[in-house]
Amino acid sequence: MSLLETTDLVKRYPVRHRLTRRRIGEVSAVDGVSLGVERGETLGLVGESGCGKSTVGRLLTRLDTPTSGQVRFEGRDLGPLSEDELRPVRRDLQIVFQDPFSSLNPRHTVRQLLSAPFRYQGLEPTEPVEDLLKRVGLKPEHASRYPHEFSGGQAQRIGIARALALRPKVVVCDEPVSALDVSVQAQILNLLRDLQDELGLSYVFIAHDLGAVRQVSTRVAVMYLGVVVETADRDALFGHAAHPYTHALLSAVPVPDPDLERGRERIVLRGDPPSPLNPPSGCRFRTRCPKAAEVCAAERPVLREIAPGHLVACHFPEERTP
Amino acid sequence: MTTVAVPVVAVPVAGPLRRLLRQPSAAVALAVVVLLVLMAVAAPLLVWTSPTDFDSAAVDPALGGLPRGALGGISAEHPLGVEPVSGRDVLARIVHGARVSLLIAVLATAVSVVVGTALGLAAGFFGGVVDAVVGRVMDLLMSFPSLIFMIALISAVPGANRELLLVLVLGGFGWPYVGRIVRGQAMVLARGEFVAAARALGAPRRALLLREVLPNLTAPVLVVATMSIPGYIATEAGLSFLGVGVRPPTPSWGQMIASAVPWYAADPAYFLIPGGFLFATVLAFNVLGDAVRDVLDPRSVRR
Amino acid sequence: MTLLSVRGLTVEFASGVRAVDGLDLDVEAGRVLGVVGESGSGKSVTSLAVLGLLRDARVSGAIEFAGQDLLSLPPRALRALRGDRMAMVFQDPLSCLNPYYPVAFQIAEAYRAHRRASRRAAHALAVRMLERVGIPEAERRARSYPHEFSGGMRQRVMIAMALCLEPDLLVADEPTTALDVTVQAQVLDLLRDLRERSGTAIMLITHDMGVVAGLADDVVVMHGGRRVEAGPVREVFHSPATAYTRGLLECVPRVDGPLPHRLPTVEVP
Amino acid sequence: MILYTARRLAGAAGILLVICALTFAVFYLMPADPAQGACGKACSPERIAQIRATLGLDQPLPTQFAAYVGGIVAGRTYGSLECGFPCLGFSFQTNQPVWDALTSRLPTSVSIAAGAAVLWLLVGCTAGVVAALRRGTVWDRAAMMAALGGVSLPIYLTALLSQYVLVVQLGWLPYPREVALTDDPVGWFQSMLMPWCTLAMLYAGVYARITRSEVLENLGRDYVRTARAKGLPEVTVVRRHALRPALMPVVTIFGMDLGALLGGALITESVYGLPGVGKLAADAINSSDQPVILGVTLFAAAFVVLANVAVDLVYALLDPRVRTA
Amino acid sequence: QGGSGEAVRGGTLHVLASTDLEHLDPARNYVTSSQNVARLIYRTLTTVAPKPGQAGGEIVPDLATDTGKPSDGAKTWTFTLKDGVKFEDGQPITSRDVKYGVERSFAPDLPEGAPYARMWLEGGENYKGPYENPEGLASVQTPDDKTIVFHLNRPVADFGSAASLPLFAPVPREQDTGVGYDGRPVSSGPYKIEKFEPKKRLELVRNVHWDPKTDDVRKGLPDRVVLELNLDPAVVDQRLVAGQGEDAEALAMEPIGAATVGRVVNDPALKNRLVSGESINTRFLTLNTRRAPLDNVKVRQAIAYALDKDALRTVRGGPIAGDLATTLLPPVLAGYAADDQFPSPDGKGDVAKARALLAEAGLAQGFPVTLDAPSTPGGKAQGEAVQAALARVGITVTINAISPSAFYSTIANTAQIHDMAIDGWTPDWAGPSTYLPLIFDSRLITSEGNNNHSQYHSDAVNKRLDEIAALSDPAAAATAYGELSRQIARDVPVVPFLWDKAAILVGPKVAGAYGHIAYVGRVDLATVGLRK
Ligand SMILES: Nc1ncnc2c1ncn2[C@@H]1O[C@H](COP(=O)(O)OP(=O)(O)OP(=O)(O)O)[C@@H](O)[C@H]1O
Ligand SMILES: Nc1ncnc2c1ncn2[C@@H]1O[C@H](COP(=O)(O)OP(=O)(O)OP(=O)(O)O)[C@@H](O)[C@H]1O
Ligand SMILES: [Mg+2]
Ligand SMILES: [Mg+2]
Ligand code: NI
Repeated sequence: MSLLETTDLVKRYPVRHRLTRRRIGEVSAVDGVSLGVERGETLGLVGESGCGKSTVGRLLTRLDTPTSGQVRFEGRDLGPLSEDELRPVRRDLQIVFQDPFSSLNPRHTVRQLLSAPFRYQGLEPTEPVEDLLKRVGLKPEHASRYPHEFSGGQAQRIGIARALALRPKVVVCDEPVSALDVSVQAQILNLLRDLQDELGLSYVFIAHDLGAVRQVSTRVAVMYLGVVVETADRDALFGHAAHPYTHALLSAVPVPDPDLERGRERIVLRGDPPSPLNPPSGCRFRTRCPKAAEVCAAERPVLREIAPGHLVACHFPEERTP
Repeated sequence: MTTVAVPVVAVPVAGPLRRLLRQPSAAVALAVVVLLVLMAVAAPLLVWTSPTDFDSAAVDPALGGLPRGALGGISAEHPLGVEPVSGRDVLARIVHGARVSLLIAVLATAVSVVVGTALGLAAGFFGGVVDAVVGRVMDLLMSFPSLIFMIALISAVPGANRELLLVLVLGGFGWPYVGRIVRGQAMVLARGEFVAAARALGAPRRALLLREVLPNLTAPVLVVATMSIPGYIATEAGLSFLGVGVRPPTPSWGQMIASAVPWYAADPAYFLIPGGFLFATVLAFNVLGDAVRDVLDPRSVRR
Repeated sequence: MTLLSVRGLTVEFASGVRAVDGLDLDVEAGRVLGVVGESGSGKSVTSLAVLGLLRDARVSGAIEFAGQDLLSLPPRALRALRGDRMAMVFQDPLSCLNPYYPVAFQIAEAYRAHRRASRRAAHALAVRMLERVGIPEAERRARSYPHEFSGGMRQRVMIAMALCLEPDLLVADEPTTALDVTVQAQVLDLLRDLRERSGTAIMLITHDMGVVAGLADDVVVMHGGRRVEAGPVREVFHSPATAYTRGLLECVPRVDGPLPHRLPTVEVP
Repeated sequence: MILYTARRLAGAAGILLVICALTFAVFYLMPADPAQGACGKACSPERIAQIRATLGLDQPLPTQFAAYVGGIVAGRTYGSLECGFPCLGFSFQTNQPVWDALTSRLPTSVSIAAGAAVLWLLVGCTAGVVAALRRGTVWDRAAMMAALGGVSLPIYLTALLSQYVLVVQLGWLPYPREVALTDDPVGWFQSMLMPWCTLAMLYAGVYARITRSEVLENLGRDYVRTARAKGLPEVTVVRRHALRPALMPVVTIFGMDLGALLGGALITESVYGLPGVGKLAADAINSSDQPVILGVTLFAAAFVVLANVAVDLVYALLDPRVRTA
Repeated sequence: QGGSGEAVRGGTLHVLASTDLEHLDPARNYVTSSQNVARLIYRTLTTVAPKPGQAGGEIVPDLATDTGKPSDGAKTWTFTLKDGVKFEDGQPITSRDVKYGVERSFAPDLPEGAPYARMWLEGGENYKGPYENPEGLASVQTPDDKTIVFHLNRPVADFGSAASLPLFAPVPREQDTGVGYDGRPVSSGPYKIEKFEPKKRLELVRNVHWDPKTDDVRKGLPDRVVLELNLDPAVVDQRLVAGQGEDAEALAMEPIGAATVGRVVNDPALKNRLVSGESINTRFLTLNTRRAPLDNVKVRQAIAYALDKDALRTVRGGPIAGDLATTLLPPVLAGYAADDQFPSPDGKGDVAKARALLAEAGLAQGFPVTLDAPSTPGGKAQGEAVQAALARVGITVTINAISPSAFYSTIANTAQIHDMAIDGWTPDWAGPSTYLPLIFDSRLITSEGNNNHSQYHSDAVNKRLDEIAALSDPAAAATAYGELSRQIARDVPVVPFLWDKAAILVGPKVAGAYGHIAYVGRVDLATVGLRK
């Protein structure tokens, strides 16, 4: 049993006309995602913009209710729980957002922000605000400041401190470094790693930056247009990607080495990701896939295990070259 | 390791009031408003003449009650002249009228702000049915030809306390304008990440509304509040002008201007004086409201 | 031949912020200069200064473009150069396109600002440009509005607009930052291709060392409005002269190569 | 789109129905008894009762309301009296169907509203654009101060003052009176000039401020920078890329203001004594002519509600993002 | 006075009115200003003489050859129509048309008119007008086209005067449009309606079928008469003061406002254009005799002393607006006898006497009352004047402002009238018979539509009223009414404060204008014309 897992998670959002407010369709943001996070591991979730990563993150923390499918935490289905019943669960299940400034209430001081978890849970603070600040590398005297008085990296540290205040078991990090400068990114990635070592946390690490995912994850899931197309251990994925999309993705990331970068064999995909408003039939990647065949339009590929712990949803996966 | 902490820029955040006073026009406007408020509060101490006492010696019945003397009967006894026909002291009426105008405007603003914030917050935060219902009510109220309806409504209940009725009617028709702004803001805030973060921490709804969203509404609410006071002053005066304001002999600026209408050619001072006061007051509040918005509204700061 | 030469460029804003502080850089004709640096290092301000698009700012130093000193040029003459001999592509293609006009109109507008052409001819040119930047069904899509395009397509439109007068210099400020990696790869390919075909010099501003590595011939590293390091790409990347540049290169987690337990962080010069 | 328009119109009708009901209820609360009013100086109780029956005032309120709404849709009768479609009631004080009273006064209101609207749009938008382009200069400050002043001037004050100065003191203009444009264009213009200016002064300030802030906001937009980077002349940049988008909110507010104004510029018409819809309302309120007040309220509300619908549709036509969404 | 020079035929006369014409339908026309206008359009059996001053009170024949022949102890009245009288379409006017006009005043659809036909005609209580009872009213007989006979249920000495009321105008049955007739009554007088927009404008043009030879009253001088209605009173004054353009040929319907008085009085040219007309109207403060403490006659007398009549007159424009009233009947009305039971210097009130009377009544410390006043600016100003005057003796007055159109019906409702009301009375013709009996007879008090606003009750007064009504000599009756009014005044059901005068401004080209007492001092429109 995984610590946190999902089965066939589906989330659709209605789409309304801008003027008439009529429902003109549905975005299928997440369409049948099954994932699992084990104790102490970091699951990386990558994919392009709009593929449903954040939606998965919100569903995992029950900030959104799934259209169908299950989210189970320690074996308990979170679906039918009311907000009051969820409250104790939330102690173990926290989230860190992308934009540190918009995730911190600008009207609250750091002290208020960091004591809110205890207040909302109706608990006595177990850890002074000063200690929390120290843990994430900030100074105790920062407690009386407001968020706008911090830099982006510092603010993100506050967000992390808040998520950790209740000593959760799982933290969902939704693009925690995307909004930050490269140098600060490294600091935050290091901090996350340190905290994991210290507290034995599990992370769900959402990012579109493959390098960052590789840096922190133990396992990685690749999403495309609402579905997971490939999951594998980090090394397996970065070493032997089996899905054509994963391949393309990896080859598209520019490498900061002029010789390597110029000499590299590149797979440049055609076109843009299709709209999740009416996703293609069958395999969702087929419209851009260099290997697409007739079967891809007709049949939706399911996740198959091609090697232990390596699952791919493709009719024509790459051969695993050892 | 060699991490360099990014230096935190100490932004010199001057207090909003200081920033406000740095604009000369706003400082003047604030001074005018403070003076007016003082004048209204201290009305009985300021002028000894009663605003309702007739002074038949100050007017000439043979000339139809025209004030004796130049400029509407300005004299040592009546520094701003007298009302034609009755000879009542204009200064006394102006000063007492300020009380009525300001009190009604402030209370009406309070009503519209409280109702508008509460309903706008609920609509923006909860969305769905609440939003639909509140939205409809706001649409409805804003579609009313409110001036006509207000007059009809006020004349429909002749026995009621006029001041209270005015406050309720003005506030009742005014809250949708607050509500609309609050609703929009609340909607954005409710979808914002810090609210999601609070939810993830298990915050009950009440806390989300009152602790997370509400404090972030103070700036826009304060802005609409200051911006709506002059509107209410003008509307109250307008209603008094149309004869449905406060009941005589309680003085009110609108009433004074209304009763000056037949006299505008014979005794122009009689409409220019209360008119000037009304204009100055509304202008001062408008300038002030503008400045408050500049200071508090991030949109205008950004430019 | 040096197409653009910037010497001692200093930009100071009314608020007292000195965004660029004595910057020197050169763009050679037909070559790509990468300008890298962290956020706030003054990259965008530099590019705007070059095109004379800064308002409310004091600009000093010298900017020489094809032998003309841009800073002393009268506004009319500068405007005549802008869009014609030097063009610009910005970071966010959605906000940079006017939502009220069809894309072809906006391209044709750029053309008609500098060349006498009938509406019809300008439109035809716009369609040709759209085809050239790889927009399928260009004839039909020409009449669409920006919001009907995807991010990558919009950036192609911006590039088409910049290139319709075949400028000598293209200033591209983070042209791929707002795009997904797969789309970024397409746009970078397009830029590479265009340069090879037209020989336009490019000043490519980015914070992504990988993008510079892939496209630029020369590189300037900026920090705090100053030049930290400059030189041919290969030289700078293989043997960075400053710890700052090295830090920038190493602090980015890569998809290849060794995996450190902790990432090195940048040291500010 | 057609369906949407139909739905909006139905919604508008719904709002009007509610407004109608509320107004109706308020009149029911009014102490003035229309039957007593209609009965006049010498009136016996029996006669009042007779009149009450003729007017249907003895019926329960819902029945009266149903009869009223029915009258709007299909016309009705009061005793021996015919009140044809659309019957907004019948004034027993003027012996006129309310609809006729309204339509006979509409031309005056339209004259006032249309002329004032043209004036304030011209003045307000121009001042706003100039202020935005010359931001921070004396021009800007003067325009914005003037705008605030205009907004702060109560309309009856402006009206009285202008009448005192222009008519009484200087004699440059005649007293405003009702003149049909077709009868005497010069007289019409002379009569309307003051009301136009009075109204325009109030609104121009609002429009100047909106235009200024919108133009400023748009001038700061990225696409304006793009336009400049293209080397477009500044005039084109401003006109095409800053002004055009800035006009959208102006159009929205204009539609609503005009809608509200067509329902009668109550104070303006009263002060100048021009027999428009607003004066009709003011007189009706003064004489407690309830059917007329009810009718004017509905009529004015209809303009506002329809203006709302129209504004949304125009918005859809002007904004490609909405049009094709 | 009234514009110099000779009035000649032709031109367009403009009438600037700040009020509306309430009704033009003869069955409903019961307001003096509408009656003044209606005299241009239709003729009645008799009418008032076209003369200034008290002479205007005289009743003269109009459609009829005389002012009516009474018989059967004044219970039967016979009128004969003149020859050659025609409607605007050329049809001759017959006695049936007059009968039909009278019958229409019974129709419930046509309320508001004078009540005399309904009160006096035999069988009137069961008759519902020609729409419901087309067979007609038997007590009005038309033996031939020229003769009309009225059978009354009581002797009425001045039925001939009543016959001057509009309900005695002819209405052709075929052209009766019911309620719609109000907008377009058929003309029998010198002018017919060309265009009528209620509350806006009435345009009259010549009725070519009116034969001046049949009419000794109307002159019919202007070719057209245009009334602009519902104007702002201040604007009317300003326009006439300026007197330019069309306004040179205009006259005001209403007296000048207080604000214009100063201007006119100080300018000889303007003063020359001022027409001052006496009026049969008396203004008074009604005291509700049924409400404590006003049920105490001492309190009412105290109020009579305390009232500042001069202030009230100043509100209305000062001395130009009339004389301070000391009696109920004004001097221009037959039966007037000089008297002043509550004298005070300059009419400003006698506070000491008032206080003494209040002390006698045990109310030395004063008391609160509510005053009903019309919500017009004038009404409110009068209210405030009463308020200020009574405050001097400790009476605190709350003003209850009532919309002008609802004002009289409100104070005519015994449940709705408060302690006091700004009030007044204009008799229906220039005689006292429609004065005291209508407003002080306690037997006529009804819950709604009551004219005895003070709800004054005195058996002695009732008895005396019956005795006077039985007198067949109008002159003797007038004297008796005058004496009775002194008796009533002692009980103070009302405090008269002003005998109205109307100061009316006319344009420089207007000639032959004089104020008619029956039209409460307004310019007699039937005779006014323009100069060359
Ligand atoms: N509340 C919502 N209402 C409607 N559509 C939504 C909503 N939230 C997300 N979507 C849509 O669902 C899809 C997936 O969105 P999501 O935010 O999960 O993507 P993402 O992978 O996190 O993208 P990014 O990298 O840009 O953050 C998108 O097409 C988005 O437009
Ligand atoms: N209009 C302006 N007024 C004042 N300061 C400005 C203005 N524009 C830019 N700056 C400041 O100039 C500095 C450089 O900004 P610039 O936009 O050039 O950075 P950048 O290198 O492009 O960063 P990024 O990677 O975030 O785009 C920053 O500190 C910024 O705050
Ligand atoms: Mg996301
Ligand atoms: Mg930049
Ligand atoms: Ni270290």
